[in-house]
Amino acid sequence: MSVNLTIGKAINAGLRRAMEADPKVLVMGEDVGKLGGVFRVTDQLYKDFGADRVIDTPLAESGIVGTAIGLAMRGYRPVCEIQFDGFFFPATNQTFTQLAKLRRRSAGALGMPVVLRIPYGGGIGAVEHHSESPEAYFAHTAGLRVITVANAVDAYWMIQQAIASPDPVVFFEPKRRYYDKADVDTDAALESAYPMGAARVARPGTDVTLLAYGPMVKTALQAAEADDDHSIEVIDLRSISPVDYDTVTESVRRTGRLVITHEAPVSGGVGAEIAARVTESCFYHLEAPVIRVGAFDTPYPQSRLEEHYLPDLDRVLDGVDRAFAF
Amino acid sequence: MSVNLTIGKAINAGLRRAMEADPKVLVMGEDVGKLGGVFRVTDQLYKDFGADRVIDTPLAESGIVGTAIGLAMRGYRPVCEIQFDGFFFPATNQTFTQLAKLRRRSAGALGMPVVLRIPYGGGIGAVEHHSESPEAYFAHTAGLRVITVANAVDAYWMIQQAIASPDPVVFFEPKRRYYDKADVDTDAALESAYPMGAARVARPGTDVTLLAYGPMVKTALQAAEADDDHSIEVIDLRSISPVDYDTVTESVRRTGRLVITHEAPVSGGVGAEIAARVTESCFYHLEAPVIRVGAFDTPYPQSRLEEHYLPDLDRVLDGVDRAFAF
Amino acid sequence: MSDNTAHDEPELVQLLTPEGELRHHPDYPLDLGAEEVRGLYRDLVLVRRVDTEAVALQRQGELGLWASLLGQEAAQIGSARALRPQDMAFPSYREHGVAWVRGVDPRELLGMFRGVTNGGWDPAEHGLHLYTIVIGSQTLHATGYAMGVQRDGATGGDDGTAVIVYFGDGATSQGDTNEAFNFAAVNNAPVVFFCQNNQWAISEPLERQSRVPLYRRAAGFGFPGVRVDGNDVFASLAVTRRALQHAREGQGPMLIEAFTYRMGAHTTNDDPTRYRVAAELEEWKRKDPILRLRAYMAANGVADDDFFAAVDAEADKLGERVRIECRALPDPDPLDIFHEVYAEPHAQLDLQRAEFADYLASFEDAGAEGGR
Amino acid sequence: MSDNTAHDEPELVQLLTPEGELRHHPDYPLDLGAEEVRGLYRDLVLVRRVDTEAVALQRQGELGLWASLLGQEAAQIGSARALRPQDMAFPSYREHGVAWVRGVDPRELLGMFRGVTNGGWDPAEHGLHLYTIVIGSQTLHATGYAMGVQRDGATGGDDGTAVIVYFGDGATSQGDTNEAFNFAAVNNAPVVFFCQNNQWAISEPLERQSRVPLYRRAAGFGFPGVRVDGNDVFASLAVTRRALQHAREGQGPMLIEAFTYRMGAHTTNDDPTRYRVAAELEEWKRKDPILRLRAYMAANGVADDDFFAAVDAEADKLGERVRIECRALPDPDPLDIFHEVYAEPHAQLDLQRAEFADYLASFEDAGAEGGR
Ligand SMILES: Cc1ncc(C[n+]2csc(CCOP(=O)(O)OP(=O)(O)O)c2C)c(N)n1
Ligand SMILES: Cc1ncc(C[n+]2csc(CCOP(=O)(O)OP(=O)(O)O)c2C)c(N)n1
Ligand SMILES: [Mg+2]
Ligand SMILES: [Mg+2]
Repeated sequence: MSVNLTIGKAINAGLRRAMEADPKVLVMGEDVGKLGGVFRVTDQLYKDFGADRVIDTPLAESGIVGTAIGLAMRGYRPVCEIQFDGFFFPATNQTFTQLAKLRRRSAGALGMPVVLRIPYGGGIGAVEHHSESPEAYFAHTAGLRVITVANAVDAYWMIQQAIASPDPVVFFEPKRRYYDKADVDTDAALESAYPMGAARVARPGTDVTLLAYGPMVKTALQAAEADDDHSIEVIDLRSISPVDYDTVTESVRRTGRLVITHEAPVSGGVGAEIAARVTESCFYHLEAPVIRVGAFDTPYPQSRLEEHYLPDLDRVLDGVDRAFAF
Repeated sequence: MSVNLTIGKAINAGLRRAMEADPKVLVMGEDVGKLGGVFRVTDQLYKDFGADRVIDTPLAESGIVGTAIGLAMRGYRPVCEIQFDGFFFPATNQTFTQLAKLRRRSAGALGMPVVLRIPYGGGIGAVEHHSESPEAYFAHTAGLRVITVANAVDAYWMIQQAIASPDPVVFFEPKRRYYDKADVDTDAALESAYPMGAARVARPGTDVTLLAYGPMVKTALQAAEADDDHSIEVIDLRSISPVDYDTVTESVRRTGRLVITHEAPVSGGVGAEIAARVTESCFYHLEAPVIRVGAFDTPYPQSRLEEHYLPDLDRVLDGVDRAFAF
Repeated sequence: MSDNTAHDEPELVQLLTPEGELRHHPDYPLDLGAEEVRGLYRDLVLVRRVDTEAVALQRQGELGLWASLLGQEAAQIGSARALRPQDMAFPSYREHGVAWVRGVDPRELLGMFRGVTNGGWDPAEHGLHLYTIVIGSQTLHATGYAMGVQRDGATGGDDGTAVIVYFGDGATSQGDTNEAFNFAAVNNAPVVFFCQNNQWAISEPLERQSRVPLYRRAAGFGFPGVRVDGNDVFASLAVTRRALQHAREGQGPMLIEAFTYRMGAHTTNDDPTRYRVAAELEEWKRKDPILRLRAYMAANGVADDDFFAAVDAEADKLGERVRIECRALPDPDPLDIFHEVYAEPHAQLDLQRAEFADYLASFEDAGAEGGR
Repeated sequence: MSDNTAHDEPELVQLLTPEGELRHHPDYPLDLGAEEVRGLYRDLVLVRRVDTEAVALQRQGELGLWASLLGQEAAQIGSARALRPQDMAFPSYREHGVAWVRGVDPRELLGMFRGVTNGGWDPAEHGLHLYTIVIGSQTLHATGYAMGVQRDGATGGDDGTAVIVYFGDGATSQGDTNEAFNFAAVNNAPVVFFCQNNQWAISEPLERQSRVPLYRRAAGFGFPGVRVDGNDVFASLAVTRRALQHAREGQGPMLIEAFTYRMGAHTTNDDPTRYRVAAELEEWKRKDPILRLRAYMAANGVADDDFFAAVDAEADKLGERVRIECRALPDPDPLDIFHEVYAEPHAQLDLQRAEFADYLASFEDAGAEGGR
């Protein structure tokens, strides 16, 4: 059955399907119960699965991730909602020193099938701490898988894949795209879905590879549309850790140019690693250095400045131009 | 007066001098008082400056950084000791969402002259969580300055510069090098010290630039010594944020090759950013892609494996060879 | 085994009943002149008006968000009026009443919720730190600040300095808040923890945050806790005054749980009908902090109709001013993004700023050309 | 105002005085057969021997570090002997006595401190989670696990499952520990918080961590707290048994503060002479957990000299085995670095592993060539 869903509703539907399929799947976080989450991503789950499986936790992110770890030890598969990107940080210790390491520490005796759902990114006119893009911190942390989605189809499938994964998965939700719609075939088998770890060519092109993920994929596609001078191939990265370098380098070897864009500050962002690695593996194919287009290396500004802070269509096109100016 | 000091003692002497010079300078953390810290870096300060200025805090890192922020608001200059790298993480929220942002938020009304001292890195045969190299997380966080030292001279001066800085400074101490000695002229004026933000050519060379910081500088110098085939220029980065790209690119333009080494896992490490940026600015000078030599993308292993995990002399030389294999 | 149920003290300190009757409390004597009472009333009405105005401005698209204080006016005005100039207050994001008392113009608050600033005022000038959004974080700042006050020798005696920090019922669950309780207790820091228990943390009722009344948390850390009727401005003032005095004199921290109610939505983004019943609100409307004070004043001749009318008129004017000034708040310069990230030069960022300035200029040039 | 000083319950539950005299306590009846008492004595002696041996092995360079349990044997053995097979225990890094009772071979502990593993045993097999070094973290794991037990319907009734989590006095200052108290209270989770207050957190005495006795923290979160003589194996057993029963039956969490003493250094890296006076240790030596039990047994005919001699001989044998097995612990294979980082393939890491394997092989080849 094909249903037209927003990204938010698609995640909701994916959560529901995972909960129906496996009674060990739990949803937990702040306001995920009756309210259905501040973005309504857990809407109606409380009503249908009850307070034991949809847990309104105390207001404490370390507690959320820490107890999720304990629940996982007892055989559950908790899906934690971190209300906003900027409120993840109290949970850093539990996520980085415990969740990410327990499988290896225990030589595999302890599985950690925990999902952290984090609505991320800016562009919604919010007050401070509601617009962060912290994915690089996670990508630099061994033991975690880090994924993000750019459309409702991926949203529906990848949340289910994340829940099914025996590894801890950080699932970044592009909050300013929550209302973007697509047709989703909700009847297909989970096994038939496009692999969680794979990148996808979102739009083929021949002159330059434009790599984006999450909320920037839409902007990248718009850039490809808008640029009459160059044929831009857009790659939707989808998985931030691991990165699907096969898809990326195949493209770069064809186009000879790579532009990477993300909302996070450029320095030390995910683009840095990809640039470094692609440069190493495609050294003789690159006609220009890898160009990165991201936010500035400052705290996320007051919302009236965010359109200047975030890379937008113009800045992305400017980046493409720079890639050709070499 | 020139004194032969270990890195640990040099930091101690620097702390003492800063405390003597400014009554607002405080030292705080776990066991920094009578014990003088588990590495004795605050040795005797409690005795000489008393419990009001050398504060044995409760065992809570978020509390340490959070109260340091409050002390800074009241005009103090707290120097916080985080006992080990792996125990920083409970303080992530206070450091990333508060300490790093308060100056900009307040349009400069609030200064945050707070220093976080973090002994970091492996190679000491420790149990879990005592050998981490988390510097990339900090370098990706706008509003912080991040520095590290490789010798006692820098240790003595840079801790004082960090304390004098009106910005929050994360001061990484290479714990496995704490006992390395050098002659320090402890009488010179602080103003005459080499700038905190500048990199330094630790050993000149002509064929390849080998960039290291903190504990890896010694290994890099050994590599330069050991390599009879190439003339290796070793750069001691010293400042991780900002990076002194003038010094780095000047060197790379001369040598045409860059190898970066750090103890942290390669992916998303500080080397990624430097590689990306140097490639952009030296694209036509590079004879080979930037080669990075770091730890593997795994949790820090049990200590009996750390010699395999950490980049050592052989791995660094292997990296240099790879830079020439292109 | 320590007992967690039996407590022989009265649960709620109240000096003014919902009906506007004065009650005496032996521990919290309060002797206010008519002028002072009228001042409190004025505060309550004016901050409520600012709040109503701000909610309307948000609906009109002038603000990105607003967190309403509706129902919590007495807790905020009462506690803030207990402060002295030398004291320092640390708000969360809902303390518009406290900001008012500390002389922060409503414009500054609106600026933050409009998104033209991330803060606004100079904390030192007003004795009020900036709003803090990450729940609980400010409790540690306040505790550290209070440790600084101790080190300055500014406690002890009547003219000592005290610190107060505001947070919600939800915030008591955060690790930071509990660490702050403990740091304050261990250091005997002069800080008053003022928890506005408005019964809700967004959609979660108190019982999802705590198994027992919040004021009891304090005893577990070794300092006194007290529950006050947060809709009673007299009680809020008296209890806070005593707690501040306790801190000021060097006797250490205290926790005040102001029992109140969030009469509005969590913020303008929120829809409370999804999680709470209307009857609850109706019940709390009968405990409205302004009505009871007005009833008391009218019944006891503290003020006449002219006074009430004058305050309403002042509120109207204030509302209008707020409306106009909010709309007039200028957007910041794009280069403000880089302003005061660091106090001293930072090569990479300075370069980014320069490049961005050029980039912006390129549009202006293009625009200028296009205009020719 | 809630009172933080008056408490009418006895401060310390004690069933066996330092002199070895039995005391009756109405709330904590304990009826042990002679066999059981001898078993407890044997446990105490054997774990102390393992500990002594480990300290020696560290001195000889066989271990990287060791955290001695010296002085805390009764708290650990007493509490762990109260557990049932279905229960789950979460240790910190010093619970060698608990590990012993849960059937984890000392070899496994030594392996971690030697650096050949980061963990060792299978937590499910032993009902004992791995050691946790980051202070306080395990309190939340235990609470979450207990929430899982609830969801499994495994509480209520006598054969329910209970969870216990061990931590130190210092750990009570961490945000995580307080969040765990609160999550457990709010959820009524079947978890016993067992705090070994050994008076020191490395060099910091209790008064740097808390202004009041630690067991009182519990009441602030709404559950019972009790202080037990942690050097009294009977009291530790009886109090823990009752707390576990409380949890098992679905009555929620309890906090036990086992009042004890760290007779050794914090770890083998530590030098306690820098921060504490010798007299303190002397005083606590008189409260030694083993001596008092032995005195009781001897005085009451629970065991004779043969028994004591047999236990000592067993301890000698155990010590020797530990020594030999520790030295024989094989170093892990270098490729173990990559083992079980992820459950499923991870392209970048798999490549790193392959490259590293090649790199290692290149040395072997070189070595082999050199050998020819
Ligand atoms: C660390 C953190 N987590 C989550 C949030 C999102 N959030 C904003 S307000 C709020 C509820 C706060 O409740 P309470 O402390 O009772 O204060 P109130 O809003 O009722 O005044 C939440 C969960 C946040 N701001 N910070
Ligand atoms: C989060 C964290 N911070 C600091 C440390 C370093 N550290 C190890 S043990 C210890 C003291 C612990 O004291 P306590 O909780 O009383 O336990 P004890 O060692 O006395 O058994 C400290 C500070 C740590 N392991 N984890
Ligand atoms: Mg509330
Ligand atoms: Mg202790």
